[in-house]
Amino acid sequence: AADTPKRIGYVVNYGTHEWYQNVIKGMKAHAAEIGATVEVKDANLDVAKEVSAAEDFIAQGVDVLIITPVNEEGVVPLLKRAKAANMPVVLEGNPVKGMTTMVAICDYDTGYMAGVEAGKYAKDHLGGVAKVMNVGLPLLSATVLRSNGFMDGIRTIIPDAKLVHDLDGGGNPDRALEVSTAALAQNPDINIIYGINDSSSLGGLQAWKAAGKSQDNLLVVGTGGEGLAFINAMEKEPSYKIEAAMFPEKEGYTTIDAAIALYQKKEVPEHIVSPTAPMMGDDWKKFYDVAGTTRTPKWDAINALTPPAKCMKTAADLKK
Amino acid sequence: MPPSVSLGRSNRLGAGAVDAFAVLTRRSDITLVVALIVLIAFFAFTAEYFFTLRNLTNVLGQASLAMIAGIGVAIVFISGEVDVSVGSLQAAVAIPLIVIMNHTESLTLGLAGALALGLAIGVVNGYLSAYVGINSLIVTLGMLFVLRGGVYLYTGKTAIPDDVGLDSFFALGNESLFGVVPYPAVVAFVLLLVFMYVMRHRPFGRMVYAVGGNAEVARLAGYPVRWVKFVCFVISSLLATISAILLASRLGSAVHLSGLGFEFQVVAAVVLGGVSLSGGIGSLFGMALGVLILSFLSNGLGMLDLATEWQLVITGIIIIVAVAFDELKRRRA
Amino acid sequence: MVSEVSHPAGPGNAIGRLANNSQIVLIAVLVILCVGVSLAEPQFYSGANVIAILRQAALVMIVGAGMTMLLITAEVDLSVGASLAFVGVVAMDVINITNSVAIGSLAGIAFGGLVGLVNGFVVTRLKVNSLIATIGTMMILQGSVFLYSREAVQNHHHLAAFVDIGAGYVGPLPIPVIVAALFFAVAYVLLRHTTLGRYLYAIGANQKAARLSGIRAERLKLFAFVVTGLLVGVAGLVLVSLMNAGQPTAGRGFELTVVAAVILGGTSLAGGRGTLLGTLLGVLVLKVIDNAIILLQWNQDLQMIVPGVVLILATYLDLAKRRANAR
Amino acid sequence: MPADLAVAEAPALALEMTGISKRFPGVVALNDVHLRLEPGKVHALMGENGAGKSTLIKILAGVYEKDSGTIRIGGREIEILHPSDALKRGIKVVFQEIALIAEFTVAENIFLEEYPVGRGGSIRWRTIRKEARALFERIGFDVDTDARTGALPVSQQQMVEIARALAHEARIVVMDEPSSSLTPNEVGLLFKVIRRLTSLGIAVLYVSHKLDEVFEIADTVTVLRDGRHISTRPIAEHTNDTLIQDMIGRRIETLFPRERGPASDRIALSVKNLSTAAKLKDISFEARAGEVVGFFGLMGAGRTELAKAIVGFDPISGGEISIGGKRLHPHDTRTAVSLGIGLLSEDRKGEGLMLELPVVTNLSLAALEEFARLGLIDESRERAAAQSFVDRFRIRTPSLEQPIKNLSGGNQQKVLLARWLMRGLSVIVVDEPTRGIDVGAKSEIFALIDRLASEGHAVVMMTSEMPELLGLSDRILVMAGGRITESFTREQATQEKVLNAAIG
Ligand SMILES: Nc1ncnc2c1ncn2[C@@H]1O[C@H](COP(=O)(O)OP(=O)(O)OP(=O)(O)O)[C@@H](O)[C@H]1O
Ligand SMILES: Nc1ncnc2c1ncn2[C@@H]1O[C@H](COP(=O)(O)OP(=O)(O)OP(=O)(O)O)[C@@H](O)[C@H]1O
Ligand SMILES: [Mg+2]
Ligand SMILES: [Mg+2]
Repeated sequence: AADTPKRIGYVVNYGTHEWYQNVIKGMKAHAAEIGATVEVKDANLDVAKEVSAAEDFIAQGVDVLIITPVNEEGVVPLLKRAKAANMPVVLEGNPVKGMTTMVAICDYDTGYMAGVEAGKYAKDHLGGVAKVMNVGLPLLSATVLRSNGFMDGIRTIIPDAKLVHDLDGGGNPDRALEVSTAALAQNPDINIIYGINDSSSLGGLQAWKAAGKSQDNLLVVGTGGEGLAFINAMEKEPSYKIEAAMFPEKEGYTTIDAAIALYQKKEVPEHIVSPTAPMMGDDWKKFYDVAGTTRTPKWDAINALTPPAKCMKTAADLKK
Repeated sequence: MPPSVSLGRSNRLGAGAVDAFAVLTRRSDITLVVALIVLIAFFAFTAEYFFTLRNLTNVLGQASLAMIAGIGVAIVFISGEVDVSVGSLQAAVAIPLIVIMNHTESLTLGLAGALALGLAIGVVNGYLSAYVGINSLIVTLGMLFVLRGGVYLYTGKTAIPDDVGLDSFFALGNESLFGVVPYPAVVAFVLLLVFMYVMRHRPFGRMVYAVGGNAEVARLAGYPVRWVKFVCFVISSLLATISAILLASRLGSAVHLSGLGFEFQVVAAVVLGGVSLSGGIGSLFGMALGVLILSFLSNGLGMLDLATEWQLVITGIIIIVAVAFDELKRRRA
Repeated sequence: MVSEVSHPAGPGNAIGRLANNSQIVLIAVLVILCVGVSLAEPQFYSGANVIAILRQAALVMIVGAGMTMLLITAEVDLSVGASLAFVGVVAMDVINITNSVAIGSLAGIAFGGLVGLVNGFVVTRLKVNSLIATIGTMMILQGSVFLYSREAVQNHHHLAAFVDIGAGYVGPLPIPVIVAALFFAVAYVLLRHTTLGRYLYAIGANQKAARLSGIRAERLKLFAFVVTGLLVGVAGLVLVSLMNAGQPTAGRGFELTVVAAVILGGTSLAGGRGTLLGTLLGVLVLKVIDNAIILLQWNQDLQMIVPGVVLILATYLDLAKRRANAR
Repeated sequence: MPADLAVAEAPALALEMTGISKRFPGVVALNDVHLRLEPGKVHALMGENGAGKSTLIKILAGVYEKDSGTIRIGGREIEILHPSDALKRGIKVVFQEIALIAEFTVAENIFLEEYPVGRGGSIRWRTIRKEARALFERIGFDVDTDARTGALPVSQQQMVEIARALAHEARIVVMDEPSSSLTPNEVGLLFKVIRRLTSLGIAVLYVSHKLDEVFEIADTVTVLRDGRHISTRPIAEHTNDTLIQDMIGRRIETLFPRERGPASDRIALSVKNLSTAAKLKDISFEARAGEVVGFFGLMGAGRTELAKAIVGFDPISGGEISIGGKRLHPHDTRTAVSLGIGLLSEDRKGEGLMLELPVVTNLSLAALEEFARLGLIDESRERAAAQSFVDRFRIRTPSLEQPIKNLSGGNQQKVLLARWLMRGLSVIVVDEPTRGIDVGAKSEIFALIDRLASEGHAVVMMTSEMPELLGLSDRILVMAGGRITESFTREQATQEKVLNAAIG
């Protein structure tokens, strides 16, 4: 067997977030299998720190560098410098000019598929009416893609689905709650809440409940499926029916595969897509075992998912 | 009585800070020097790749952004005002820089554009604070919000890439003098020396100290108090602009996210460096030490592969302990 | 006497009057805002929306009451945002373990108070300037909350009482609003009409003079920090109940909102000057703007720009009026 | 050159101010005041607290803008809109409130107005230090020119103020109560300096509340009252009584009334073997109810430190303090005040006033509990009490709401004394109680101190004023180098004995 990388450096954009916590879990698990270590430096959403962190890894001379950009454009010079230092780089998240390879879920597709399911549900249970409140995060291209995908997807079933309120929930629960509260106060007829991550969808749902409304004619769709929050919600909240799961552990696992391949100078495709799937009702049980506060992925089920060869849309398409 | 950390204060200033030596022997600064040495020594032994020329120079480069902006913020503090707008300014001034470069393919024009916007921001901050007399924390906090919002509106929350890719621009933030010292570090060092000289050996520098120490007295001594403060704000914005330009080069684009929370980092470093929030007290030398301590700390902890949460906790503790320790020693003496 | 015009020396607190004349500006701003928005978007004064605004304002006001006291003594606490999140996590966790809302709430409030105690200790005993000290504790809390729980602590038992803290009503009034009103009233009386309140002003105005007059400045500052901490505890409970989970990522930037509201309310950063009424108005102005921009479906980026401008403008107008009065 | 012409044909006046008026909110500080200074002469400016002396000076110095009136220098009319205008024209002012940068060294403060710079524009620090030291040697003041100014006692800071006015050549030197915290020795030096100035043809405007000084140094005296010009006469035409008559519009029978009988033998305050880390060594003394104990000492003797230590403001390193037999915890002002001891500090701004807050709040600070039930303040009672004190002490303020920073120095001092009288103490420690206070107010304060004693209070008085020391004290303790060196009874004490003890 060709030799494998021993030290892998990972610059994560937002390491304290549950999603990336699980990505890292996946990475470390797989790295352990090949006897490698993964060191993580967290940019914590600070673009300057991101560059510094990568710099430090190059100085430390890790074998492979994995980067999740805080912002795609912001790492272009970094790639240039890594090349100069012959440091193989795997990108996670979004494509960047001058990259060798990227592992990503397709944010747009994820939202799209969830949208389709939401459309079907609305047709059967909500009398074909779809008045959507999007608890979004315009700050990041990935999350914008999800929201766009969701609306496009739902419109394939319900052409006149309406985006009643397009919110900036800041991606965190309390802000999501706050803005949703205002939006719901203004548009009582909203019947679908889409959140670009679980914090956002739950924030929206909590705003709904705080307004003292019943969940009978409501559909909540979340994205990410990073932690236990959505499982808890799907169990306990009647309206929380659909989760666009993105399997962070799998994403991490796939990223390490790419890192190995790159290290071994193998041919690697420019885009490696990690699978996502909308989960309805109890579907999550197919993919996860939950014991107390820890969840473990069921790899067979997850690996059985076939990702698309290419994403329908990427950050590049937003520029237009 | 405004809150004040009175580091850098001693009953007997070596001849009004005549020579560098006098400054080095200033009690609070000595504390920081020791702290920095201890810190570096610690990481040198614990973190494998820490004590390599490559890494040490890297850190100097990384520190220089906060260092350059810190000079300006420190000067504003010394003049008895505050400037917390530097974070958003970093994102804002990068826009004309990149946009103009993309249109004209000229680095010079781009820089001019960035500095022009930086100047404008400084003038507004300075005018509202010094001449209109609105509390400068309010002015610059407002400016922080306005600029950030403005950046988001203008860019639609997407980064503006540098389509021209001039090597000269790339070099600014990413290459090193003689392949050893990163250019940002060189810039920071030069600016630091210049302003240390100005603050100690030019009448203007002393005016800034006097105005911050006691504005009324300064006025009685015939100083144009408002003008002095105004100039300090302009200096601060221009220096922050320079740091923004270097950052933009490192990012190869104008990123709408850049500088988020930067003002916190800088203020923390400046205060850690012994610059009083009540004005009139503190040295740029101390500020520089403050910046270096925080930079080496974050680099070293990263090298130890410590989780962010631990890094935050430790940094927080060290800031408090450092200031507390110095305060204690000051009162003992 | 040299005195020509001698002001009518009516009853009422002199300090209060000193600062109160700043409020006309804010009241005007608030009224103009409300009228303007109502015309543009009638939904603004729908019951649901008014309640929505009040509930959000309550959250800030509860902490703002403490922050006002702190600023009056010339100190500040920037750790409230980080503490807010931590309180929620602790409270939720304890509720899950004990299955008792009461115990959980106590734990949350106690935690907030503890943070305040630590801040106060660092500032009054270790003599660390409060700005830097609380930036320090902010970092410590932001880090340690993740050490405590990497992911959001879910609500296991779904106890009704827990939901009520944030979402419940008494008659037409949301419970958080009632709680906020309560604390406002207490803090208002305390600051305006009690010796304790007067001492806080004195300490802010001249700590040495206060000490010479037999006032234990350090202790009272400690008190102000603890009170602020406890209030953060209360606000944290409201938030965790509203979110139905202990969210470690909550409360980002909350400290800036609170401080902005307080100084918008005319409280001086130099200490010795400020009123709770001003803070209330500051909170309402900020929250109405925030809400209006969503209702008008404007670009939410304006939620940063407009407050920034209003902050500067209101302060300026107040200043102009002060100067005019001094003529 | 017109300037020279003007000077040539001008009358021999260095400065002429005519029709000067200035009003502040609710106050007419100056009303059509005029003043003429001749070169080489010392002109004294006198008047009650709040008469307008400092305001007039501040107008001359460009601190305030006059509402009306004209200023002529060397016969030429000029506008002074900013302090720099005054400085440019050679008007140097020693302000009543210390106007120095606390964080700077003494030497740097001396050259604040104009740093000596080299060719490149760099400050020449060595010159600054050298010339500063030389300056102080010339004057004879003993001050460490490399010390941080803020670390010096008020007295030394005042010397720096004076020296600073002499650093650059001047045409007119104005001194607003320059001697308020100097001891006789330094006042002597100050007068030497003034005489040298006049011999150089410089006009000197000298403000003081100390009659003896004025009679010694002044050629002419102008008196203001309630912002109006009362009289300008050669000093020779004045007697103590006429001057006081002009100043306060009435005569003062006895400056040092003595209504009280002999002190009781009940020990109100007892200090045993008190020492502090910084200065005090083994201080022991007692003050009996109804007794005034006067402390004298040269500047830096340790009186202020002693005062601060016994009221619990500063920590002590040894010894014990008890009030009416109850022992004080050291370094705790609260129990000290509640046991009935309080300090009127010598540092009015730094340790007394809440500058931004109204007069009433400043007045009632220490006595607040007495107007409160269950912590709730009864504001009408508070105001009533405050008003009565304002009236009794004739405190000049447009209203109780006036921020105290707007009151004249003397009136501020009255407010601070009133603060303690409101509280009702058994022992009151006063440090330089009449610093910057006019004769009228002085006599009132002396009467008050006497009444306090007769009502059974013990009064501990730190002072550098020989007359009030001898006039008021029942016993006199002299300090030097942080120790009590001598003790006299009222009868034994003479100026010579006391001074010798203080020096020796
Ligand atoms: N900035 C100000 N604002 C309002 N009133 C003022 C201000 N400065 C002085 N005054 C008032 O003007 C009057 C004159 O004050 P001034 O300080 O000139 O008196 P003074 O003669 O110097 O008294 P003292 O001997 O106590 O120093 C006083 O009644 C004082 O209250
Ligand atoms: N505010 C101060 N800060 C620092 N040191 C001081 C201060 N006041 C006094 N000292 C120091 O303590 C010594 C004693 O000063 P203190 O004021 O107690 O003496 P004093 O007899 O009261 O003289 P003064 O007439 O100046 O009050 C001074 O010589 C000085 O060195
Ligand atoms: Mg005066
Ligand atoms: Mg003294």
